[in-house]
Formats: sequence, structure tokens, C-alpha cells
Amino acid sequence: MTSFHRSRQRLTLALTAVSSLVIAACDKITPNSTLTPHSEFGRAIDGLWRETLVLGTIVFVLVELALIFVIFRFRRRDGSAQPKHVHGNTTLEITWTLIPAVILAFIAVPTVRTIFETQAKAKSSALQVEVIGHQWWWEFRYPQYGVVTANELYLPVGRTASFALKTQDVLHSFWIPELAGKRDLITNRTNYLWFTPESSYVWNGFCAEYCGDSHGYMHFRVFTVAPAQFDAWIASQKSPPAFGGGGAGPAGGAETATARPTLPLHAVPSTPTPAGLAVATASGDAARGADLYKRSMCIACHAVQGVSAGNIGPNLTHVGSRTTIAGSIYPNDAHHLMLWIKNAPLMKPGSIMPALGAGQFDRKTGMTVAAGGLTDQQIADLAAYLLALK
Amino acid sequence: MATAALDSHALAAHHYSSTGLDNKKIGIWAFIGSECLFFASLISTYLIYKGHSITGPYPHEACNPPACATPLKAILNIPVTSMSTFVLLMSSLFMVLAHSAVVRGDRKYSKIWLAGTALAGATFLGFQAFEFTSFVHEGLKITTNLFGSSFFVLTGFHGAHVTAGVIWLITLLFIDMKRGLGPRDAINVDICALYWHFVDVVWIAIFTLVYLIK
Amino acid sequence: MAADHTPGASDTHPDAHVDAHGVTHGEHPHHPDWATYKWVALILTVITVGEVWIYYTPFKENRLFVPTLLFMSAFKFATVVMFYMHLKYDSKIFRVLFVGPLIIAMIALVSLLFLFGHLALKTG
Amino acid sequence: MATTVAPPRHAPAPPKYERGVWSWLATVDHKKIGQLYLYSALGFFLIGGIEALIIRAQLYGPDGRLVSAETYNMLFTMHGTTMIFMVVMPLSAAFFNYLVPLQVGARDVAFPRLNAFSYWVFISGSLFMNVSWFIHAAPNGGWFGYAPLTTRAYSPGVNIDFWLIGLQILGVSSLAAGFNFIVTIVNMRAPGMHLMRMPIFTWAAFITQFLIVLAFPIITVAVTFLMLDRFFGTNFYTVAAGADPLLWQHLFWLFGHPEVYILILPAFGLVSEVLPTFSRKPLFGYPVMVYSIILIAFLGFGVWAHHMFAVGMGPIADSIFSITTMLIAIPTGVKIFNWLGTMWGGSLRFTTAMLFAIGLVGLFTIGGISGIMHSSVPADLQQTDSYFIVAHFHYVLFGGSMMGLFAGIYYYFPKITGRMLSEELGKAHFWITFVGMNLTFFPMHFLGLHGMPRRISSYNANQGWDLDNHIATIGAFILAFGTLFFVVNMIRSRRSGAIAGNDPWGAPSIEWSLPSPPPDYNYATLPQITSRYPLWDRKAPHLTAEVPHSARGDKQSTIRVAGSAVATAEYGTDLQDDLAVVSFPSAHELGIPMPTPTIKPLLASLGLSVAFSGLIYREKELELIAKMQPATHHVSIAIMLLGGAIFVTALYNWLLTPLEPEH
Ligand code: HEA
Ligand code: HEA
Ligand code: HEC
Ligand code: CUA
Ligand SMILES: [Cu+2]
Repeated sequence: MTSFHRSRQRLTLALTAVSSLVIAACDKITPNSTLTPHSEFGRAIDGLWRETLVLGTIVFVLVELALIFVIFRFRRRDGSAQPKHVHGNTTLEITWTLIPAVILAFIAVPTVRTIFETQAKAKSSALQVEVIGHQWWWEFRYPQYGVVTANELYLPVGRTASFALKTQDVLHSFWIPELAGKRDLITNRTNYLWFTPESSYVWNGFCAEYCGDSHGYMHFRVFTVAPAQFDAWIASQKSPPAFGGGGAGPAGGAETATARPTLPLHAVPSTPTPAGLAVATASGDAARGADLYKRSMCIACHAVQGVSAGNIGPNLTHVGSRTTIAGSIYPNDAHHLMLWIKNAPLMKPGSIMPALGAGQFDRKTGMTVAAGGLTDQQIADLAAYLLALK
Repeated sequence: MATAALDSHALAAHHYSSTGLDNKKIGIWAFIGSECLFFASLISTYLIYKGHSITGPYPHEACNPPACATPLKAILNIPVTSMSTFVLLMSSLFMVLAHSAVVRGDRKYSKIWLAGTALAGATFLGFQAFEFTSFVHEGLKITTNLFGSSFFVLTGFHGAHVTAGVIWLITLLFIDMKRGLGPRDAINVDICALYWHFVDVVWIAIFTLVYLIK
Repeated sequence: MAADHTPGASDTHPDAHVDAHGVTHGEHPHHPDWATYKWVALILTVITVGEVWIYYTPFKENRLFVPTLLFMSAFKFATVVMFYMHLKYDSKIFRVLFVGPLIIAMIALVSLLFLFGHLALKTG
Repeated sequence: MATTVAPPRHAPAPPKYERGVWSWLATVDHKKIGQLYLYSALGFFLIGGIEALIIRAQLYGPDGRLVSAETYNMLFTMHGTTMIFMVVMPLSAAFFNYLVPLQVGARDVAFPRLNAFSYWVFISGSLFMNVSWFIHAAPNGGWFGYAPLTTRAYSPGVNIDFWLIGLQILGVSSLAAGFNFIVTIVNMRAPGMHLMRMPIFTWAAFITQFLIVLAFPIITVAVTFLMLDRFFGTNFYTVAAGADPLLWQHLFWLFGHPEVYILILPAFGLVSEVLPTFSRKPLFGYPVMVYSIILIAFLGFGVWAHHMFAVGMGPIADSIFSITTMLIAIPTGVKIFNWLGTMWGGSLRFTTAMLFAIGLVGLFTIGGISGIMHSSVPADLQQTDSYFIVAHFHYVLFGGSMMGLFAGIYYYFPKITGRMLSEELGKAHFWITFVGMNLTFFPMHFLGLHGMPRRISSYNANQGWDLDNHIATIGAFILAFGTLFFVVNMIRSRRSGAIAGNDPWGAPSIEWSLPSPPPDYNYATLPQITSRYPLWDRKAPHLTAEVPHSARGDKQSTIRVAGSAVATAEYGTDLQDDLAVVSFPSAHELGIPMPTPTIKPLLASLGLSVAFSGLIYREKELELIAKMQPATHHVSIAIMLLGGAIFVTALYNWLLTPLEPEH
């Protein structure tokens, strides 16, 4: 921290010299830095950034030095004579019109080149991913594999991933700072973006276009993994969910399930839960939960392969295999799941998912969940079931 | 702009002017310049959305099932619009005649041509009212599709400008009747005329871009 | 940048005071008259008829149709502005006030059409 | 002077308009209106600033819980809207109003009543938008309100309605003022004041007016579309009807980028007045300064899509807009360098005004350079919608516009009030602001580069953003502290500041030949302008002898000043009793006809605002319609008709009464 702090102070003194220091410090302290790219796209951008930084810094230093010099050299001292009235100097003025023009040419040329490089068509061998923005969560589809998931994206290292970006409602913007620049998700349009992840890690992704109440709560996670791991993940995602269609005990996907990765600190959501929202900690029973789920209103919005086909909310077929929920703002554990089910709008401003716990007040609709609301026990069972959906 | 129009009258009477031009006239030209951007935005929008409506009716093409539940014929009525266009063009002629009459101090003709211009403007509005109602009957409302929205708002705003112009003309006519307009009022008629002609040229553009070009 | 020239547009007429009628001297008095006006009206009518006429001829399918129409309406536009709005005879300040914005408006319109993937002319 | 005397066609204004609150409500004097703009805008600056302070407090640490996400969204929307439309624009308008007629040597603006109208429309629009706070329904769509988020489908409720209606009203104000000043500057310049002799601030004002009258029609159209969509169900931005959200973005930014130059050019103009005075040296390369203003304004219309690099316009459009954007750096650079050239070889006196002016030169450059970094499209894909952008535009807006405007306030306060602002408090204000400003906004560069998106109501821990946010928040409160010095200074000095005298700074332009504050008719007789720096010609002819345009055989300028002669004291200290002795003849004694004060512009603006605000009730009716009940009441229509009636009556009344009692 302190080394970082010192570096900042020097930074304000001499931008260039220190920018490298910051970069050195980044991996530890700044997990979402755009200055430590991990894809060819990221590096292309970084190249341009460094160039503009250097040129910009030169301009900055020259202008400020000149300013400081003038301030000290020409301050009025008593008895200093009336200055000579100069009205201009054509040669000078032409010079300082041309020099910036030249500097800009040095920025413009690589800029245009990079524009065309990075906006070329993606390799046909690329992994196709469909990204669909929703208020306020992300849907990821892998058409080549028939896999649908939410808020957690798996990418094989070394294989180009090509994204088709769409939105269900308003504008959003798809941003993984360490991997690539932004692309907006535009209503009634499809945008494209591709890059090749170069190292395996867990990255944070954000929505970067203001999209309403919970724009600030629309994150996602990206797991760049070894190809073998990726295949395993695909397999487990394709497998039928636990409690199959019939709910005959924890059969199904369980055995193919990949162990949930443990997250680095920066990927663990720290969002505090709303004060006053709690569940009498009854340990839930997955089987009962599975049974309840079929009859609950959840099915109106959520899909669980072979059980329900709702498509308003995230697909829950393998929700248990995810590390975070609700736009990656809460860890995926019984506690948070229960609170979420009990009163989502309290957990996430404006959430489309209504409050479902009995007696809960729904800030969105302004109504209290009366009869048919879920008891804490039922909620615990549902949570247990969802966690079992590995 | 009418605001600006008579405002500086007294000022001009004794204030120095750097260009020898009249404040009001400079003002109206600045206003017209700004109106160019206003109508450019409206026209751009119309053209951008042209052919992007997902349901009929459409300006130039008929729309038959299954594309449209009920068969819809092409909306625009060129003959009628040509008529109204002609009327508006003529109104511009009347306007210049009214102006020169006022400059000449010819009370009789100033009234006649002012009235004529206002009448022509009113006729144009009549045509537009007819056009709009018949469109609604043929199933094109402002809420129907992109074409409906952009068409009615573009032509509607033009119509609003014509209305304002007619009111302005009637006001002048009224003054003419009350105390008569003479050379000293020429400038006030002139700026009204400039506004009126501008509304006319805007229609010249709309007529081609919206009605004639597919 | 010593030389201080004075753009004509701004040339002041120190003696261009304004009389009580608010009508200014120094303003170019020459205005077109009925003779001009009736010709202008005639031309406008003829062109309009022409526009509508070709709309009903097979020429409509010709790819010169749109450019022709645009040219004709541009011509009408210019005629009205120059003669009815007597921009042709008036102070060049007015010309600047009108043509400047018109150019910006045109550029904006055309570039918008390109940005939305309509070639400027063949819209729809 | 007019000789034809007609009998007065209307009774002169009631005497109550002469003094007290009425004298403000009914004023048509550009100097009074200028002050109204000044103090209103400063009031809104405090409001916008307090909003900013809440934002910063919320973001001080991770997972801030000071305000709810919903409130936060209202805060940044209103903060941005307020600062741009209710602070910087009206502050500039304050100087247009107060200075332009003085600088061009006119008695008033071309259309004094239209001018009053502009102010009252501005104030009612601003108040209207802020009223929404009291029902906790402040606008929440961001200051550029992207569709479709701002359409009814995704933003039911009145928040966005308040924003749209407010913007529409404010637009009317800016447009009306725009035409007024164009005419004033074209046609009311004193004898001998060629365009190339105009004070540089007047030039900046002149070009800014063109930006206004050409950019505002576009936003008017865009906003009208959205209003029609929300209130009457049209489809301009209706997703279901196949609308293209980029239509709003293009129209908005086609206005939005010229708008940012509307925000900076007046500040540039003020700085170009301050630097020469305190360098005792004419502006370096005046003609080039003029041309660069014009060029910046023109290019400003060709770069709008640089706000949309992430929407996928395709490589060709991206490249074009990238390059046009870079071009703007050239004329802007020329200005920076010419300012340096102005100070070079001068004898600089560091008054507070000078400090703020130099602050602009130093700080705007930083914001400009980050702007150039955005203009490189791929790089911008990382920067856009991150705090790096927030850093950019606060460096140009606070470090540029606000610094320039503060310089202007310290420089012209003596002319406006006749009293000096305290230099001690002023210097404290500057230095605290300077430190606070950099502490607040410099770390935002790192926040952006380290991946912090903008417009987020809170952020998780361990993202590496905590330290920079701490610093930024502390900086913001330092800024607030500094601003308090300014508030105190303004209040105290109005009453007890040192007497200024005509020309406390030894400035070159003619407004300084007038007593402070100037008489209502400004100039007893119109000045005859013979050079760019008339007062310097008078005081130090030997220096200005070489000024090319006064060497053209023109006779020395003859500026007659009512009351005392031109005072050239540095601080007005030896003029303590100046205000007392300056007793200049009234307009009446001099036989100068002055516009009659009238309340009609105020009434007209009220009518206009009422008419617009009626729309708010439309929302309730829509709810009923949505509930399948026919709208039982039509309050909205009623209110709009009422407002319309008031407007039209007031307007006709105003138009048909001559500006001045005939004499
Ligand atoms: C006062 C207002 C103001 C001004 C003057 C500017 C000036 C500039 N702005 Fe800025 N801008 C804003 C206000 C302003 N901007 C605002 C409010 C936004 C955000 C809107 C939003 O999203 O909310 C924005 C956003 C913005 C973006 C969009 C970023 C994004 O959202 O992705 C871009 C992109 O190109 C940009 C570029 C520029 C450039 C190139 C200039 C140039 O004019 C700068 C030119 C000046 C210099 C370069 C410095 C001096 C020059 C020299 C010393 C010469 C030598 C220099 C070089 C050779 C580099 N601005
Ligand atoms: C001229 C324009 C201007 C100015 C001056 C400022 C000034 C400030 N802005 Fe500005 N800001 C914008 C224009 C401006 N801003 C715009 C356009 C946006 C984008 C909005 C959007 O995204 O839609 C924005 C967004 C914005 C954000 C990003 C919000 C987000 O994206 O989530 C932040 C965050 O820190 C911020 C902070 C500040 C701060 C700390 C100041 C400080 O400089 C404020 C300093 C002033 C004060 C502190 C006031 C002093 C108050 C007192 C002294 C109290 C006295 C009280 C009484 C007497 C009653 N602003
Ligand atoms: C009205 C539709 C709706 C209903 C009914 C509903 N949900 Fe949801 N649910 C959503 C939406 C929308 C989200 C995404 C919210 C967000 O992240 O902003 C969601 C998110 C979730 C998530 C987090 C998923 C993830 O990976 O982020 C879980 C778990 C969940 N719902 C469980 C349930 C359960 C259990 C029920 C029934 C008891 C239920 N939901 C009923 C709409 C609904
Ligand atoms: Cu989605 Cu912001
Ligand atoms: Cu911009």
C-alpha cells in the first residue's frame, strides 16, 4: 500500500516515469486495471494508451514549465518598467500551430490502424458467446454448446471468444477492464466484440452504461480457464439438473459437477445485506425445496431444465455451480439465497424479481406480500434445492 | 421572434447603428438561420426512419396481408399536396406584392395582398387538415408507426409555423385597417415577409424529400 | 499578426444614423419589382409542375430521378431566397447569417444519413 | 436624437418600479439583469455543489450506504444538469448581459424586454426542475438522458418529465438571449469599433451566441420527440415499434458537443481580458485568438460522435470522428500558447483574478490533453463511461469554465458594485480551490484507468479504488471549504469593500472609463473608438503609438465620462470617497430616453412555464388511461390553456406598447 501511495505522489510529479510503477503495483492492488491487459485486444489498446500518455505528458510538462517560468520570471516588481507592447509574432504562431498538428498525426495514424484491426471480423474458429443484457443481470449463451447461464462467464485460455451483444431492455455496456474495451448493448441492434484471453484467472466485469436503478449492481465474473477445464465445465452445464425432472433424489448432474472455484479476494462480493432483513435460520431440505419449486411462482420466471421454462430471470438449471448471484453482488450461499428469495427488491434496488417472503414489504410495488407468501422454512428449502443444483 | 420584432422600434429611432441595418431584420435572419437547424433535425429524423416502420401504412408502398392485417394503400396523396404546395408558393408572391405596396404607401393594395397572403396560408392549412384527417381514416395515426410519428411531427411543425405566420399577417392587416401601414412600417412587414418566405422554402424541401422521393 | 484589416461585413458607416421612421439609409434601396416577381412566380410554378409531372412518368424508375428532383427543389429554394427574400440585393451580413447555418444544417443532415446507413440519396 | 415627437401612447411605468424589489422584477436594464443572472447562478452553484458533496460522501468508501441507489441516481443527474444549465451557462449569460453592451459602447442590448424575458424564463425553468426534489422525484436519467431508459416503458413516473419540461423551458431562454446578443454585437457597436477592434470577450460572446442558436434547436427537437413519446404515445424512441436508440444519441450529442464549447468559450474570453490587464501587455496575436474561437466553434459541430465510440458505428465513422476531434486541439492549443505569449515579457501582477486566469491556463490544459486521449477510439473504449471521463470533464469544466468565470467575477465585481472584493479572502479562495480541485479530480484519472465505471451508487471492497476515492472526497470537502471563503467575500465586500473607482486595474477596454457602478444609460455620449485598447491609448500613448490600428491617423479616442475623470489608481485606495463625489446627471437631464421598466416579460415567462408545467399532470391522466379508466379530469389541458392565455396576452400587450415613452 505505502509503496503504492509513494508512487502516486511521484506520479503527480512526473506522470510517465511513475505510470510504470503503478503498473508494477497493479496486479496486487488494482484487480480491474486497464493498464495490465491480458488479451491481444487489451494490449493493442494499451499500446495506444501509452503513446498518448507519453505525448500528452510531454505537452503537459512543456506547457506547465513554460507557465511556471513566466510566472516567476515576469512577476511585477516595484519599479519594473512598463513592458513593451508586442502584438503578436506570425512565425511563432505558425510554429505552435504546426507542432501540435505533427504530434496529433503521430496519434492519429496508429489510432486508425488499431481501429480497423480490432474491428475486423473474428476468426471462424472462435468460441461464440451470446451476451444478453437485462436490468440488472447478464445472460450468457453458448450456441455452439447449447449452454445458458447467468452472470458468470467461462472462457478457455488461448481461444478467441467472439461475443454477440444484445439487450432485452435498455442500453448496457459490456466491460471486462483487464481483458478488453467496452461495447454497448443497443436495443434493436447487435454489436460484436472479440478477444483472446491469455492467462487463467477470475476477472470482474461491469455494466458501463447507465441503465437505471441498479446500474451500479450489474456486475459479472469471468473465469478464464484451461481448455480441459472449460470442456469439463461445459459438460457439467449440459448435464441435467439435480433432482432431474422427477425430483427422485439428488440424481442427475451431481457427479459431473465441477467443484466451485474458490474466488480471489477481489471477486468476492462485499455488498452488505439490507438491515432488518433476516431469515430464522432453519436448515432447509433440498428434496422438499425441489418439490416446492415446481409449485411455486418461481417457475413463471425461471428456467430449470426439465422443470420450468420461465425466461424473465436467470436460468437456474445449474445455479448451484455459480459463486455469486444477482449480478454478482452477493456470494451464492444459503444465507444470501434465502434473503434474496425473501425480499429481492430490498436486496437490489428496483429488482424485477418481487419480494416473495410472507409479510415482506415490496418497495417496488409498494405492497406487502400477503397470503401465499413463502415461510422462512419454505425459503430455506428452496435455497437448499438451488444450492443442490450443481 | 415577433417579440423581437417591434421591440427595438423606439430604440432604432434614436440609437446609433453600426451597420445601418435594422435590428429587427438582423434578428429575424439570425432566427431563420437557427430554424434551419430545427427543420434539418426534423427532416433527418424522417429520412432516417423512412422504410424502418415495422407495420403499415407506408408512404409510397401499399401493404397487403400477411404483412398488414388489412390491406393498406400507399398513404401519400400527391395531387392534393401538389395543389397545396402551389397555393403556398403563390402566397409568397402575394407577400412580396404586399410588401412593395406598403413601401409605395399604397393603402388599398397593401390590404388586399396582406389579406391574400393570409388567405393562401389558411388554405394551405385547410389542405393539411384534410390530408391529416384522411390519413387517420386510412389508418395512419401519429402513434401508428415510425412513419406516422415522424411524418405528422415534421409536417405538423411546419403547419404550426404557417399558423403563426397567418396570425402575424392578420395582426398586420388589423393594424393596416386601424391606422394604415405606410413606408415607416415597411420594415415590420419586411421581417414578417422574410419569415413567411422561409416557411415556404422549408415546404419546398419537404415536398420533395417527403412526398416525391421514394 | 500586426495588420489589422476590417472585414467589409463590419465596415461601419459612422454617419449611418437612423431616422425617426426606423427605416435606415445606407441599406441598399434597390429591391426587385413586379417585373421580377412575376417571372420568379412563373419559374417556381413551372418547376413545381415539372416535379410532379416526372413523378408520374417512367423516368421515376430512372436512377437520375432523385438527383433531378433534388436539383429542382434546390433551385426553387435558391430562387425564393434570392429574390423573394431579396438576399441577392441585401447586405451581405444577412447572407452570412443565413448561408452559414444552412451549410452546417446540410452537413449535419447528410452525415446523419450516412451514419444511419442510408446512402444520402437513396433513402428507404 | 429623434425629433418627431408623438404624444405618449402609454402611461409611463408606475413609480414603484423605480426602487425596491419591483425595480428588479420589472427591470429591463442589462446591468440589473446581468446581476440577477450572476446571483441566481451562484445560488445554483451551491446547490449543485451540495449535490456533489453528497455524491462524494457516498463514494468515500466501499459499499457506501449514505443514500439509496435511487437517490444517488437523482443526485448525479441533477448535479450535472444543474452545473451545466443553471450554473455555467447563466454565469456566462451574466457576463454577456453586463459586459457586452458596455464593451461595445451601447446603451443597452438590442431588445431589452426580450432580455428580461430570457432571465425570467431561465429562473422559472431552473426552479421548476428543482421543485421535483420536494416530492423526491428528481430527474434520474443522467444528464444526457439516453433513450430508451428515459421512455415511459422504463421510466414511469414524473422524474424524467420534470427534466424534459425543465430543459425545454431553459432552451427558450438561451435561444431568446442568443438572438438578442447577436443583434446587439452586430448592430450596436460604437462608432469606430470595427469587428477587429472588439474586446476579445465580446468576440467570445458573439461566437458563443451562434453556437447557442444553432445547437439548441437540435436538442429542442430531440426533447420534443421524447415528450411526445411519453405524453402522447408517438414512437420516436419506442423499442417495440422498431425505433433506433441511436437517434437520441446522435441528436443529443449533435447539440451536446457544441454545448461544451458554449460552456468554455465565455471563460476563454474573460481570461483573455484578465491576462493582458495584469501583464500590462496587449493580448498576444489578437487576430489569431479571434480566428481560433471561430474555428473551435465550427469544428465543434463536426465531432459529436466521439461521445459514442462504444456504440459500434463502424471503423470508418469511428476514424473520421476521431480525427476531427483531434483537430480541435490545434486552435485550442493556439489559445493556450498565445496566452503564454501574452504573459511573456509582461509585468505580471497576481491579483485573485489573475490567479484564477492562470489557473485556467494550467488546469484546462490537463483536461484538454485527457480529451485528446479519449479521441483515440480504441483507447477510449477503455476510458469511456469510466471515472477517467469524469476526470476529463471536471478538469475542463471546473479547471476551465469555473476558473475562468471566477476570474471574471473577481475582475468585474468592482465595476458591478463599485467596491473591491477582498484580495485576502480571494487568494484564500483560489489556493484552497486549486488544491481541493486537484485532490478531487486528479485521482479520478486513476479510478478510471483502474476500472471504476461512472454513475455507480456504490462499489465493492478490494477493487483497488478505496484510496483514490478517499482522496477525491476529501478534496471535494476542501473545495467546499474554499467556496465558503468566496461566499463570505461576496457578501462582505458588497457592503464594506474598498471603493473601486472607475478603473481599479488599469485596464484597456472602454467599460473601465465609466464610473463604478455605471449610470443606467452607460455612456453619456457614445464613445468614438480608435483602437483596440482605448484607455491605454489615453494613459500611455507613447506605448500604444505603435498599435497598428491607432497609427492609422485616427484621432485619439474621445471618451467622455459622466462624473469624475478616468481614475487610474491601482486599488482605488486613494479614491475612498469616489462614490460620493461621482454624482452624474440622470438620463432624464441628459435627454437620453431609457426603456420603460415593465413587468410584462416576467408575466409572459410565467405564462410560458405554466403552460409547459401543465404537462406534468398529463402523467396522472396516463395512469388512469393505463388503468383502462377514461381520464376523468383534464387538468393538464386546462393548465396548459391557462398558461398559454397568460403568455399570449402578456406578449401582445408587450409588443404593442413601445419600448420607451415617446419624447
Ligand atoms: C468545457 C467543456 C469541455 C471542453 C472544452 C472539452 C474539450 C474536449 N473534449 Fe470533452 N467532454 C466534456 C466537456 C468538454 N470537453 C464533457 C462534459 C464530457 C462528458 C460528457 C458525458 O459523457 O457526460 C466530455 C467528453 C469527451 C469525450 C467523450 C468521452 C467518452 O465519453 O467516451 C471526448 C472524446 O473524444 C472528449 C474530447 C474532448 C477534446 C478532444 C476536447 C478538446 O477541445 C480539448 C483541446 C485542448 C487541448 C488539447 C489542450 C490545449 C492544447 C495544447 C496545449 C496544444 C498541444 C496539445 C496536443 C498536441 C495534444 N470529451
Ligand atoms: C460545470 C460543471 C460541473 C462542476 C463545476 C462540477 C463540480 C463537481 N463535481 Fe461534477 N459533474 C458534472 C459537471 C460539473 N461538476 C457533470 C456534467 C457530471 C455528469 C453527470 C452525469 O453523469 O449525468 C458530473 C458528475 C460528477 C461525478 C460523477 C458521478 C457519477 O458518475 O456517479 C462526481 C463524483 O465525484 C462529481 C463531483 C463533483 C465535485 C466534487 C464537484 C465540486 O467541484 C463541487 C464544488 C462546489 C461545492 C462544493 C459547492 C460549495 C458548497 C458549499 C460551500 C456549501 C455552502 C452551503 C450553503 C451556503 C447553503 N461530478
Ligand atoms: C417476476 C419474476 C420472478 C419471479 C416470480 C422469481 N424470480 Fe428469481 N429472479 C428474477 C429476476 C429478474 C432475477 C435477476 C435479478 C437481478 O439479478 O437483478 C432473479 C434472480 C434470481 C436468482 C439469482 C440468480 C443468479 O444467478 O443471479 C435466484 C437464485 C432466484 N431468482 C430464485 C428465485 C426463486 C427461488 C423464486 C421463487 C420462490 C424466484 N426467483 C421467483 C425474476 C423472478
Ligand atoms: Cu446495465 Cu448499467
Ligand atoms: Cu464532446
